[in-house]
Amino acid sequence: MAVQKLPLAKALNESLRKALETDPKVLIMGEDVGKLGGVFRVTDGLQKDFGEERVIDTPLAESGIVGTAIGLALRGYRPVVEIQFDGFVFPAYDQIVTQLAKMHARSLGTVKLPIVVRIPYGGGIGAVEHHSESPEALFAHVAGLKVVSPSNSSDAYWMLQQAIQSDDPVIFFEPKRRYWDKGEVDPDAIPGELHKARTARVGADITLAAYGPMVKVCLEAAAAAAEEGKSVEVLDLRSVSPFDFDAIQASVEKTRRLVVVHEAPVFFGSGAEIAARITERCFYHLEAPVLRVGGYHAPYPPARLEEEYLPGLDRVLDAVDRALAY
Amino acid sequence: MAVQKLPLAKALNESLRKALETDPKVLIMGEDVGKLGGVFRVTDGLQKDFGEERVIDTPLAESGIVGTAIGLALRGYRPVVEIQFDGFVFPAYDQIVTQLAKMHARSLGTVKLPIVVRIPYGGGIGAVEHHSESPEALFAHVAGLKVVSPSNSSDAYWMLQQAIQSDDPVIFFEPKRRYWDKGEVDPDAIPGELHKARTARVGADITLAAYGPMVKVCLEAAAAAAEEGKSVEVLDLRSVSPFDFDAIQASVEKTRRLVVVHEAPVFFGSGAEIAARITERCFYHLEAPVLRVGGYHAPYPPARLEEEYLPGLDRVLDAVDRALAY
Amino acid sequence: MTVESTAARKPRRSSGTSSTTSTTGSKTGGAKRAARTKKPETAQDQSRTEPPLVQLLTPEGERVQHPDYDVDLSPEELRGLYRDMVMTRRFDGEATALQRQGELGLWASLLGQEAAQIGSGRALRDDDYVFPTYREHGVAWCRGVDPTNLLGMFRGVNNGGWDPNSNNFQLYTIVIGSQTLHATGYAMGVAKDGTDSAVIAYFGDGASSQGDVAESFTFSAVYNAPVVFFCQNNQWAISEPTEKQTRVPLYQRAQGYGFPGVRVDGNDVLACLAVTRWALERARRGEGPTLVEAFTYRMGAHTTSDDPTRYRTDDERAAWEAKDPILRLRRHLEAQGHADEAWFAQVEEESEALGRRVREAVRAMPDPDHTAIFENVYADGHALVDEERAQFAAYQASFADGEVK
Amino acid sequence: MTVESTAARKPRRSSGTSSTTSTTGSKTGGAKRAARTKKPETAQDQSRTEPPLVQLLTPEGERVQHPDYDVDLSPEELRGLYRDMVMTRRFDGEATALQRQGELGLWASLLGQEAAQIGSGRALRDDDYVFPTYREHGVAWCRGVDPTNLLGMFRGVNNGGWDPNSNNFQLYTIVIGSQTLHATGYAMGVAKDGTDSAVIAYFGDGASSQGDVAESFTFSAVYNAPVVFFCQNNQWAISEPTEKQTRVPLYQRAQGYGFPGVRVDGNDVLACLAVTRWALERARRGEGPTLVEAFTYRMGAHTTSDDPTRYRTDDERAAWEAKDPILRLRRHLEAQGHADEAWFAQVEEESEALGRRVREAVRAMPDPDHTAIFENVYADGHALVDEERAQFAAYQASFADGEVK
Ligand SMILES: Cc1ncc(C[n+]2csc(CCOP(=O)(O)OP(=O)(O)O)c2C)c(N)n1
Ligand SMILES: Cc1ncc(C[n+]2csc(CCOP(=O)(O)OP(=O)(O)O)c2C)c(N)n1
Ligand SMILES: [Mg+2]
Ligand SMILES: [Mg+2]
Repeated sequence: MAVQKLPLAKALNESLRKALETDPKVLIMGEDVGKLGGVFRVTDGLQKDFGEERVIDTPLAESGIVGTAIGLALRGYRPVVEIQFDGFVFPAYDQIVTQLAKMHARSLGTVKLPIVVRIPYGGGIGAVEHHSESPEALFAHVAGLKVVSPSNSSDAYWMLQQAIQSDDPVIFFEPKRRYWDKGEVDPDAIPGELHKARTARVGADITLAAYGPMVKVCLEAAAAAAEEGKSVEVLDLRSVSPFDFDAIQASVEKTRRLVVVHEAPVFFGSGAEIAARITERCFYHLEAPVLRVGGYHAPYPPARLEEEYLPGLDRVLDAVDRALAY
Repeated sequence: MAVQKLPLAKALNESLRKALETDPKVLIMGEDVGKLGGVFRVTDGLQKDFGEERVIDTPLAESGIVGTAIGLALRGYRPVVEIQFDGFVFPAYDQIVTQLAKMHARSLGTVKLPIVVRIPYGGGIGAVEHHSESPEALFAHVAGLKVVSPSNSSDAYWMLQQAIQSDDPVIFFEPKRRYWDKGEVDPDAIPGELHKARTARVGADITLAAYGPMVKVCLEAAAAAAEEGKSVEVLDLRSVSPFDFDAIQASVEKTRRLVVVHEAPVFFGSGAEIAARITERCFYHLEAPVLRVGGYHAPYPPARLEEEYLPGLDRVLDAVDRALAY
Repeated sequence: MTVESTAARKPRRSSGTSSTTSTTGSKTGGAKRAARTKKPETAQDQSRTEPPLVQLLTPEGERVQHPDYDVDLSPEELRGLYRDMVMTRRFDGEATALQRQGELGLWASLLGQEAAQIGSGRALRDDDYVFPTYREHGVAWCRGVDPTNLLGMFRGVNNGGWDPNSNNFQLYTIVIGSQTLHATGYAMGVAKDGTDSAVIAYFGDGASSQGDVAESFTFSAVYNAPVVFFCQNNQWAISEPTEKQTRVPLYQRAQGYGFPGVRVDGNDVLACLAVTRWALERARRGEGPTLVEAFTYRMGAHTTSDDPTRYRTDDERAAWEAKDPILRLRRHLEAQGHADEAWFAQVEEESEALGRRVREAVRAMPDPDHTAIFENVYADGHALVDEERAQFAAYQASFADGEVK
Repeated sequence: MTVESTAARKPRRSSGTSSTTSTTGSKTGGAKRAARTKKPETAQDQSRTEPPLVQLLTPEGERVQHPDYDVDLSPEELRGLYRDMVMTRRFDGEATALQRQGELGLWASLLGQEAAQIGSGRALRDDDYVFPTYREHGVAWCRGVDPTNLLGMFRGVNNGGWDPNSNNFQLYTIVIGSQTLHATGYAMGVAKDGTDSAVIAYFGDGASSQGDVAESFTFSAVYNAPVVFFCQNNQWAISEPTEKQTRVPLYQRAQGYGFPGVRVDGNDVLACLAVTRWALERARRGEGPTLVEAFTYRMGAHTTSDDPTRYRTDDERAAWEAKDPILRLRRHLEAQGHADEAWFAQVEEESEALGRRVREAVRAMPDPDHTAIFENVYADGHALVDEERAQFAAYQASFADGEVK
């Protein structure tokens, strides 16, 4: 593969292809990942090229998918599991939190479970119930799991490579409404570390921290704010567990103001953890409380309300203004 | 029942008995809740007195327990479900977050699911894996659920009454290591509101906020601190979803310092949400960042390490000292 | 004691042999050597061993007898079933069209499954209770749910737009399999109440693999709950054929849980009616659960988002077209002289009127009020929701002149 | 086509009739009228219809033949099985004693299940892989896992104290049923690797109700995975008798998933060996999964925390005592002249030595280092864990003189 502009979904597809080519132990498992190539075509063409033994259409049972992936990992395989939509990961939640997350510790380090659970997540595509949720906090709270989310094609490609190479279970949240956004992927680049944040835009007055689908919104907000003379720094956090608190701290020590943006409900969400920790780390630096922009404490609404529910440009700018007003 | 000093578990038992007596639609369901009376004897004697039709030993399948409870609620029953231990709620997690939490909203308010899910939670009893966890954050993040936890016998009795009367699903976390602690229960008292905090000890210099098993530790810490001349206020939060932020705010506006204490891991835990919101509400009042004392980002450790893992008197006092040092 | 299942000694595919299933260009095929000896069966082998279906009406419209199941319907009742199927198909077609026109975000068509749904739906009594998936538009029709109500969720104005208790028809359930447990619990409640109502739970061949479905079998058997599990095996779960879910016919699943399973011709409305009625009667008599597998076919795409050309052939669809549920009843009505051209034309007209009504109703369907986000999250209220609702209102009000929100 | 299960027309209990099951002082019995007509069967009826077990050794020690299953063991092999069972029972008894002495926090005794575990455990090859519950001390013994390793978790010094790959014996799994999926996945991997190893998954009668177990049946059948599901039906899941989990014998469950199920006398070590060996051979030959139900009895409490007097009678236990697995093999060895008093005494002595060794090892087992909390949470490290470890160390160091921590 040469340097190419690829949609995010295609970047993931190329990344999976490379993993299948490189390591015979890599397997793809999930519902409709075979001939159909997944409902988002992320696994398009892979079963055709690597066969049904490596790209496996599973029975419709998420607990079974993750549970058997654990068994395959115990046998030396590296399964990459696809959950069809965010809202369908919960039947597998028990296997993920009680088995996948804890088996390495339970075995005193003798067992490793290099499993990636890919979850297309978030809203903005006009879908029906259970197809637009952002459950990352429910995994980040659980020790033993790593949680990441790329925001662009290059990260999609590389972070998935790194997640597959990781000996820890990684919950890989894919920003489904960005699947069609194109970005450059350089297969020969030297990627950044999986769990490090990236400064997506340099600024001086305030920091916006986001990951996955919200990075684009934050960059747009920063551009809009710039027109009003406000210099906004945007951090693409990339990793939720662990968070790169050092990077956030460094930025906040410079800008002295922080707004965290995510689609997931604010209550017990990522913003809470970041606000709590950064306030502790930067107590004397902060000119304003860390503000949070995110989903409401309500089920994800029907499609015709999602524009009101999702944090958009204006809600982010509103928070920026409120933070700057302190 | 007259005014009595009862162990917390017995207060719950009396509360269930009263509910069964008062409302023929109340059912008890769970594993071993019948003849055995539950592994903690919280349902002791109830099947004998109310019969197998109302106190139901279920097959060993937590998803099935919650799922059939939903069906029974749709038929007009008010099931009180027992999950045997915290770590065994996860097979039911899908039914809880995608069905129990959302059906009222999904039905535009036409369907009500008055179900109580009782979960003995937390550590400190020297148990094996999966028997000592504190997963409340995983439920509080999910809209549609209410989450409460009593700290003493009187609250155990009354809050369970109120939870059963509530038309919303309530996740009722019982502090299992306090089951044997005795406290007065007055069956004719007028109980406080289910989701309001209670000032367990009045103080002036700093606020400790806790719920469930940690309230006792905080009270002990406050007593110890008093000997050193520090006046510590202790809030028993009682409810996690919703939190009584008004009560915390009022206390913090007075004491200007806050430490949140819980057994659950700190990362993405209750303390994060409280710290974030109270810092926003009380930005100019706080003399110190809100500090958090809780579990580490690690699986609950084997019994011989739990004393080190659990927030104890000394760790709470350490946080008090750190907060006061600002 | 040993029980041998029909498939026990004939594995459908031997996972140890590398190239049996992946025919095209396997680059790095997983298995290194073929230690396992059994040859996998082909799809042909499988269909040869398919068990016979309960059938009362052949694809040609001929009425046949079955030793165990029967119905005796008046011409009017037969015409009623025909009308139900036509109306349902017309409604379904209109919804598909509305999706293409952008009026709906998505549609899950029941095309081809009319007999399974009308047959089972018409077996129900008013006091029975239905737990559907997301595709039971025909059953909803039988229950008297206004078809336009079904569209709210697909249009994106709500997540289910009717009161389940108005028609004893629960909301559509998207997370597959979940509703089988709700049905079981409801049936446990019916039994506790001492009434002789019954409950029916719909689910698909794909859903049959979910743990929840197995648990509902266990609970219903142990509590002897009056519930009928009605599995529409439409051969596909999105792109996965039924053989990805089971290696023996699905109706046999029930046996291991201690209740009977029946496979019925799902394109035969009379057989579906007869078998469902029998199963419901068992439930009413206190004989517990039954599994009915309606062997049918999803003629359309999984939903309007799906592209079935990627995974199945036209031949297959064509073969099933010959078994069309509506056509066969029409042939029967014609052969028996139960209906004439005028009557068929009138039903056609009625169905067109339904199409128009649905079209108009959908186009007129208002978007929900923005604050609906915060409504009905809780029955008894929640302080945080109140706080967020107020913040939201204030924020929206800040765009006073109807600007961007 | 219809399949009638054995229980299909005989509900075990009719939930509609209010007072059938709650005999004592029902105050406000749920059901208002008895609309359902069937009389529930009593426990007696049920036991009368229990299917016969595969048995090769009667409780009296008599060797009997079975048409389908057989083993041909040398006297030495027979003595080996006896020794295994005695050693296991002695170890188990010692652990129970150690719990009473406060050396262990908890113990889950296998008393009564020695034949099921040793018979199945000795059927395994070294390259096979075992997925146990928390009670498979006898199987662990067969795998060569040092018995003292099993005690770490019950003492509270770790959550599983051995490397699963050293003996192809996975860690104990407490969340019931989960491990059946791991076993299935592992078996899928074995098949992919093209070797003829097999996998065995243990679980209990209670666990059989978990959705995960059903899903493991589905996956193993669909992928034809070389796995044996070994269910020890010890009649109880804590306080719940098996009838709370199923209304037909558990081995029949397999049938509905397309693979064979067998019920074996779980107190007959020869039968357990023969049937498990047969099932493992099926797996090796690429014939897929098998369910073995070992019909046995939990002679002790569920765990040392349990009080079985609350829910079961001494009579029941006494009846099972007559079927003791060790006694019957001893009778056989004696009758056949395969072993003399001296030999039995020597085994007894060996077992006493094991008891002593275990006792001493447990007492000498050190508490884990405090920082073990932070070890092995991740294989590749995690910034937050590093941060918390450092904070913890600093905090502990602040109590410099070994004060309270
Ligand atoms: C738990 C869960 N996993 C995945 C999905 C996504 N999904 C929706 S429908 C479907 C296929 C269901 O097939 P089947 O049960 O046969 O019903 P059919 O659509 O054929 O009527 C899948 C995988 C879901 N809705 N729920
Ligand atoms: C998911 C889950 N729910 C509940 C428990 C608590 N629990 C531990 S053992 C047990 C009974 C299991 O019975 P069975 O499967 O028959 O095995 P046995 O103990 O009889 O060997 C229960 C309910 C658990 N460990 N896991
Ligand atoms: Mg289907
Ligand atoms: Mg048991």
